[in-house]
Amino acid sequence: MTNFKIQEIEKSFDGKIIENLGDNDYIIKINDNEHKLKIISMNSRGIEFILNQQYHKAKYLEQSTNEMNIVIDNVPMIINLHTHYDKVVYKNSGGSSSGGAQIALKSQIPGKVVSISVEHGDSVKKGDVVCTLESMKMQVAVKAHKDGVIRNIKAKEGASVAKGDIISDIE
Amino acid sequence: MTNFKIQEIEKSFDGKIIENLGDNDYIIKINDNEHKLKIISMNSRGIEFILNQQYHKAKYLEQSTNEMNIVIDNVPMIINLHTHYDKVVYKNSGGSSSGGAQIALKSQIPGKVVSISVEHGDSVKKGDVVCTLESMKMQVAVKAHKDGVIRNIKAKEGASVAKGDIISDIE
Amino acid sequence: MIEKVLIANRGEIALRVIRTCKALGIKTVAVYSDEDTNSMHVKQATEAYHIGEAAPAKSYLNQEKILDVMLSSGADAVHPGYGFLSENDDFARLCEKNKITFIGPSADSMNLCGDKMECKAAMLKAEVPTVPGSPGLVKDAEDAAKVANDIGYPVMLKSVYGGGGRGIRIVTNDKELHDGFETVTSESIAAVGKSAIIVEKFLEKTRHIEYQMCRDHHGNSVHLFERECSIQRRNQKLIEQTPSPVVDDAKREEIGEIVVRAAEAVDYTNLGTAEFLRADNGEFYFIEINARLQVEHPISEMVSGLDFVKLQIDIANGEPLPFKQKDLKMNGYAIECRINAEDTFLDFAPSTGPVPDVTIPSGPNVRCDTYLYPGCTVSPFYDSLMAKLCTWGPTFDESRTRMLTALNDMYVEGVETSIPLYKTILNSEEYKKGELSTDFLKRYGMIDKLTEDLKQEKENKTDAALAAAIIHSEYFKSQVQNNSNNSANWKNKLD
Amino acid sequence: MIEKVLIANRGEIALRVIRTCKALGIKTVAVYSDEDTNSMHVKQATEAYHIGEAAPAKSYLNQEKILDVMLSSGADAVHPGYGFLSENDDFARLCEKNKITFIGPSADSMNLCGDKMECKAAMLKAEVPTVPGSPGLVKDAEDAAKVANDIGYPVMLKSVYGGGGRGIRIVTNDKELHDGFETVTSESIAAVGKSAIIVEKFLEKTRHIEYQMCRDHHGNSVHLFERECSIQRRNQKLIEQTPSPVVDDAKREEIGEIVVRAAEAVDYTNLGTAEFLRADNGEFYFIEINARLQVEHPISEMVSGLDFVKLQIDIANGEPLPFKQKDLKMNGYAIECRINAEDTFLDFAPSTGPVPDVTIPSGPNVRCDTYLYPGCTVSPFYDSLMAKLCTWGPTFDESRTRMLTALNDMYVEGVETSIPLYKTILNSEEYKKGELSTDFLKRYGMIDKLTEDLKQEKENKTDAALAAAIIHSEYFKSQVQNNSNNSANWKNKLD
Repeated sequence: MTNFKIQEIEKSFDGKIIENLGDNDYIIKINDNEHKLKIISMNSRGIEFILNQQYHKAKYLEQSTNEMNIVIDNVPMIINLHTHYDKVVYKNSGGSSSGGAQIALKSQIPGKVVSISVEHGDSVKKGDVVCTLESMKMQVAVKAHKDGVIRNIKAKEGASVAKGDIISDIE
Repeated sequence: MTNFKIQEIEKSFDGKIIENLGDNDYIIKINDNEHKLKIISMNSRGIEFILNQQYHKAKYLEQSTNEMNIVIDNVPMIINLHTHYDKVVYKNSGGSSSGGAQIALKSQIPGKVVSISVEHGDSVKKGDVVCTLESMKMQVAVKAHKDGVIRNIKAKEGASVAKGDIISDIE
Repeated sequence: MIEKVLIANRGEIALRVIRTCKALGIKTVAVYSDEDTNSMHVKQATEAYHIGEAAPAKSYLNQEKILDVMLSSGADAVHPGYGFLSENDDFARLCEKNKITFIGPSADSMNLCGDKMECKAAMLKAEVPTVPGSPGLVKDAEDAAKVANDIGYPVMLKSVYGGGGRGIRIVTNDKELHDGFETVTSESIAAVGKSAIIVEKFLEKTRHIEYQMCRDHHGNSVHLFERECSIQRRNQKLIEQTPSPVVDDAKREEIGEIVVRAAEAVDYTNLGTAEFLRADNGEFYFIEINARLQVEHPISEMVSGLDFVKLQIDIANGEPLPFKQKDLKMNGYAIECRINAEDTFLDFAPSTGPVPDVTIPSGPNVRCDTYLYPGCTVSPFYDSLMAKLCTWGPTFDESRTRMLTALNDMYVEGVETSIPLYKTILNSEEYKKGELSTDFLKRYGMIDKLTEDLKQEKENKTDAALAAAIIHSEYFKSQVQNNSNNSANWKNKLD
Repeated sequence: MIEKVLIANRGEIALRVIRTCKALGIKTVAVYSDEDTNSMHVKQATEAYHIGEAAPAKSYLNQEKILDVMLSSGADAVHPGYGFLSENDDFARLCEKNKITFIGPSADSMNLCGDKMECKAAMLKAEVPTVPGSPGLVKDAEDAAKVANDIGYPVMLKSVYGGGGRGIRIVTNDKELHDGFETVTSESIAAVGKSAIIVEKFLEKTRHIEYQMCRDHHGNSVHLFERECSIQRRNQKLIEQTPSPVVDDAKREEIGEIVVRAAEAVDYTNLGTAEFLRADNGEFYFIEINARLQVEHPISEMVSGLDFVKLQIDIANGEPLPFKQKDLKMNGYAIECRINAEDTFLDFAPSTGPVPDVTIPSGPNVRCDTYLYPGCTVSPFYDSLMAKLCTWGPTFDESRTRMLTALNDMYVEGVETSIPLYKTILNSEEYKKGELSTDFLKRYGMIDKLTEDLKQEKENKTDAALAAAIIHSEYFKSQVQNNSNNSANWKNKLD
C-alpha cells in the first residue's frame, strides 16, 4: 500500500495492486474503488495501459524516492508518494529548494543579461525590474519576487545565465 | 583501405578515410575521388552525414564481418566488404545460402498452408504450383523454382510456415 | 442524435472514423483482437474493448460479441468501416433489431446490393446499363462454361460474396474456367464462409471508374463525382485519382444521372459507391454497388471539401442533405496510392512482420491515413493495406509531383512495400498522359521498368552508401583497437 | 526560369519553401549555422552549406557569406522566408546586382514599404486611410511626447525597423513614453542594428485584420482575402483565422479594392500583406505592408486552394497571374495556432532546450508546419515559433473543433508551450462568438481561465496518473526484491 498526493490537488490517495489476473490484466484499488487495468506495454521510461476501458499513456520523466514527475496523456503531473511504513509528514514545498529560495532571485529563463537596473544596497519592491535578459530576440524583465534590499548581485551585463541561475539576493 | 562491392552493381570500390579535419569533418576517398564528409550524428544503428554538401541518412540493419545490410536514404543496399589484408575471391552469391538452396523450395512469405498440389515422387516443371498458402486473406501459390522430382515434402495442410521455411525438396 | 459510435473495424479506417467523431464531439468505442492490443485505434478511441482472438471469425466478424460491447458500452450507433461486417446485412439487421443505428444503408437495401443478380435486375429495370453475362447464379463449372461459350471468352468468374478483388478470376478457355471456378469458390468460403458464382463478359482494355453516391432518408440523392481506379493488380486497386482523365463535365453529368437512378433503384441510403467499367469505346457499364464507405474516399473528400464520415453520421441522424447537386463543384485534382505490405517481385505476395521504424509524409496538400507507427507490427491476419497516401493539387501535374515527393519521403522498415512501384508508375509517360486501363501494369511493362528504376536508384546512391560503409567499418576498427584518440573521438558521436 | 533556390532562412519556413520546390522539381540550397547542423532544413534540401556561428549576425544575417554560397552553389534565385533578411532592401539589391532573382518585391519597393513614413505618405496619396500620428520620424522622446499630447494618449511608439511585435510599445502618459522610447530603441538596435521611431494614435478594442495581396510584373493585382489576427500577446500574433467574423462579402470587396490600390501605390510585386487596424466602429486603417511571405499564410492557402510559394516563384519568373479577382472564391474556414516555446505563466518568457519527444497532429484538414522532430533542440538564438498548427473546415465551428482535437493530440516534451492557452481560448464563449480584439487575453481574463482549466484537467486525469504511479512503484519494488515470479513477469514487459 502506498500513499499518493498529486500537486495542486487537495486530496491524498491510497493505492495498490490487489490482483494479478495474468495476461497483463490487473485489479488495482485507489482509495475504496477497484479498477480494471490492462498493461499494453511498459518499460522504465513509460507505460501504456487501459484503465476501465480507457487507454492512457504515461511517461516517467524523473523520480526520486518520494516524488514522481510524470506526463499522463500529455498532461504533466507531479506525484508525491511514500509507503505506509514511514509516516513522514509532507512538507508543503512551494519553492523548488530549501530556505534559500526566499532570498535568492533566480532567472526563470535562460538568456543574455542586457542590463542590470539595481545596485548593491538598493531597496526594491516586489515586481520591480532587477535586470533585463534577452532570449529569442526578445527582452524579458526579471522582477523582484519580494520586497527587500539587493545583495550579492551575481548577474553580469553581457553574460549568459541559465534557467535557475541566481541573479541576486533580496534580503 | 577496404574494398567494397555493392550487390547488383558491377563495379568494386576502394574506400577509406584519408583525413580527420576535426569538428566532425573528414575527407574520404572512393577509388580515385576525394569527398568532403561531415558527420551530423552517429551511433551503432545509423549515421547522418553531409557528403559533398548533400545530406544522407543511413541505417545499419545487419552486418557480418564482410556483409553490411544498410538503408541509405530509404534505399536498401547490401554491401560486401573486406580489407586488402585477406585476398578473398568473392563468390557470386545469387541465393541466400550455400548449395542446399538449389534443392530446397522455400516459402518466400509466411502463411497458412491451404493445399499441397504434389506428392512425393511427382515430376514438376519450373513454375508449377507446389502448394498454396493463405496470408492476408489472399491465396498465394508457391511455385517450383526448377524442373525436377518432388522429395521430402515438409509442408502440412493447415499448418503455418514462416518465410524461408522449406516446403519440399526438388531434386 | 448519435452520441457514441462503436467502430466495428481496425486499422486505418477505424482511425479515420475516430478522427471525425472527435472533431464532432462524439464518443468512440474501439474493439480489438488479441493481435491488436497495441494498435492505434485502441489508443485513440474514448473506450476500447477486447473481443477475441486474432482470426477475424473470432473477433471482427463475431457479431454476438460486438453486440455485447455495443450494449455494455452504451453505444447508440455502429460504424462498420469497410471489409469485415460492413456489407453483412445480417449484422445491419441485428443492429436495427437492437435499436442501434447502423451507419450505412438499411439491411434490405444492403441485401439487394449484395445480391449481384437481384441488383443487376433492379438496374436493368431502372435503365442502368450493365455488363453482358449469366442471367443469374451458375450452378456449377459446366453451367458457367455454357454461359462463357454463349457470350464468348474471356469471361469473369465472380463470387457474389466477394469484393475488393477477392473471389474474382478472369478465364480465357474452358480449362482455365474449371480451375478458376475452384479457386473462386475456396477463396469466397475462406473469406465469408459461403460461395455463389456468376459469369460476366470480360471487357478488354477497360477503365474502372466509380461514382460516389449519397442519399438521405428524405429521398434526396446526389453523386459526389467520379474516381478512376484503373491501376490494379490481381483485380485490386492500387492507385486512384479524381477526376478521371476521360470524364469531362458533360460525361460526369450524364453518368451522374444514371448513378442517382441506381441509388434510387435499390432504395440506397447513406454513402455508397456505384462501380462502372468503361469500355475502350467510351461506353459505361454498371458493375456493382459497394454499400459502404470506400477505401479511396479521401480523394473525393479532397476535391469536394466534404468530410464523408460526418456526412454519413448526419444522414444516419436523419438530417437532410445540406446541398443539392448544383451546389457541388469539383475543386482540383487528387491521387491516392495504397501503400501495401507486399513484394512486387513475388507477384505481390504479402509481406508481414514488425515495423521498427516508419516515416509518414506530411506537408501542405498531403494526407496520409495510416495505422503505422514506429514499433508497430503488420499482421498476417488482416489485409495488406498499411497506409493511404493522398495528395491534392490545383492541376493534375501538381498533385502527381506532390505524390512523388511524398512517396520519396515515406519509409516503412521491415516489410516490403508497393512504394517503389508507385514511383515508377507515376513517372511513366503513360500515367502522365492518362492512358489508363485495368491491365496497365502488364500492358506497359511496369515491373520491368521498376527493375530498371531500382538499379538506377542504387547507382545514384553508390557514393553515399560507400561513405556510410567506410565510416562504419572504420568505426568498428577503432572500437576494436580501443586505444587511440580516434576511438575517443568516435565515442563522442555515440548516443 | 528558376531552377535552384537558395533559402536564406531556417526553421519551419525553410522547410515550407523546400516542400514546394520539391513538388515543382526545383533544386534547393539550405544554409545553416553551427546551431542548426542537426536541423530538418539541412536534411531536406538538395544541398546544404554551413555559413557561420549561431548568432544571426554571424550567419543568417551575413549577406556576404550567403552571397558566396549563392554563387558557389549556382543558385539562380533566393527565397528569404520571413524575418532575417526578408525585408532588407540592401540584400534584395545585392541579389539584383548579382543577377540572382530575389523572390519578393524589388529593392526599391521594399525600401518604400519598409520606410514607414514614406509608405504612409504614398498611401495618403493613393487615398488609403491610415492611423493618425506623427507626420514623420520623431527626433527624440520630447518630440514624441509633443505628438502624443496633440493626438491624445494612448499612443504607440514604433521603430520603423521593427516588425512582428518587436520594437513596439504602447504608452499612456509622458513617463511611460520616456521609458518606452528607450526600450524600443534598444530592441530595434539589438534586432537590426539601428532605430528610428514614429508615434501613432493607439486605438482601443481594435481588431488586427490583414489582406494578402499579390501583384505580378505585368501590373495585374489581386487580393487573396483577409485574415483576422487579433488574438495577440505583447503585440505578437498567437491565433489567426480566415475569414474574419466581421468581414462580409461587401466589406471584403470594399477593403480589397483599397488593398489593390495600396499594392500599386508602392509598385509592389510578388506576395505581400497589407495590415489594417479595424476600430470598434468598423473603420479600417492601413498600418503597414509586410513585404514578404507571412507566417500565417497557410490559412489563406487553405481557403484559396493556392500554393503561395509556387505563386511567388511563378511571379518571380515573370509569369502573369493565372487568375483575375473574379475567379477567386473563398472556400471554408481556417485557423492557425502558433505553437510557441514559451511559458504563459511567466509573461510568455521563452522556454528553450532539448525536445526528447514530440507528437505532431495529423489527419484530414489538419496541417502542421514545423521544424520539430523527436530529439531536436529549441534554440535560444532564434525565435520562439516551433510549429504552425492549422485546421480547415467547411464551417467555422468544424475548423475550431478540429483545432481543439489537434491541440489535444500535440505534445512537445522538454519545453513549455502555448498549447494549453490555445485550448482555453478556443473553448471560450468569446472566441466562439467571434468577439475578438487585440487585447482579447486581458479583456476576457484568459490566463485565469487557463489556470482553472489546467486544474480541472489534472483532476480528470487523477485516476490514470495514480494507476501509472502504482504500477511504477510496484515495478520498482519487484525489481529491488528481484526474487519473485512477479519480478520475472515484469521483466517480460521491458523492452
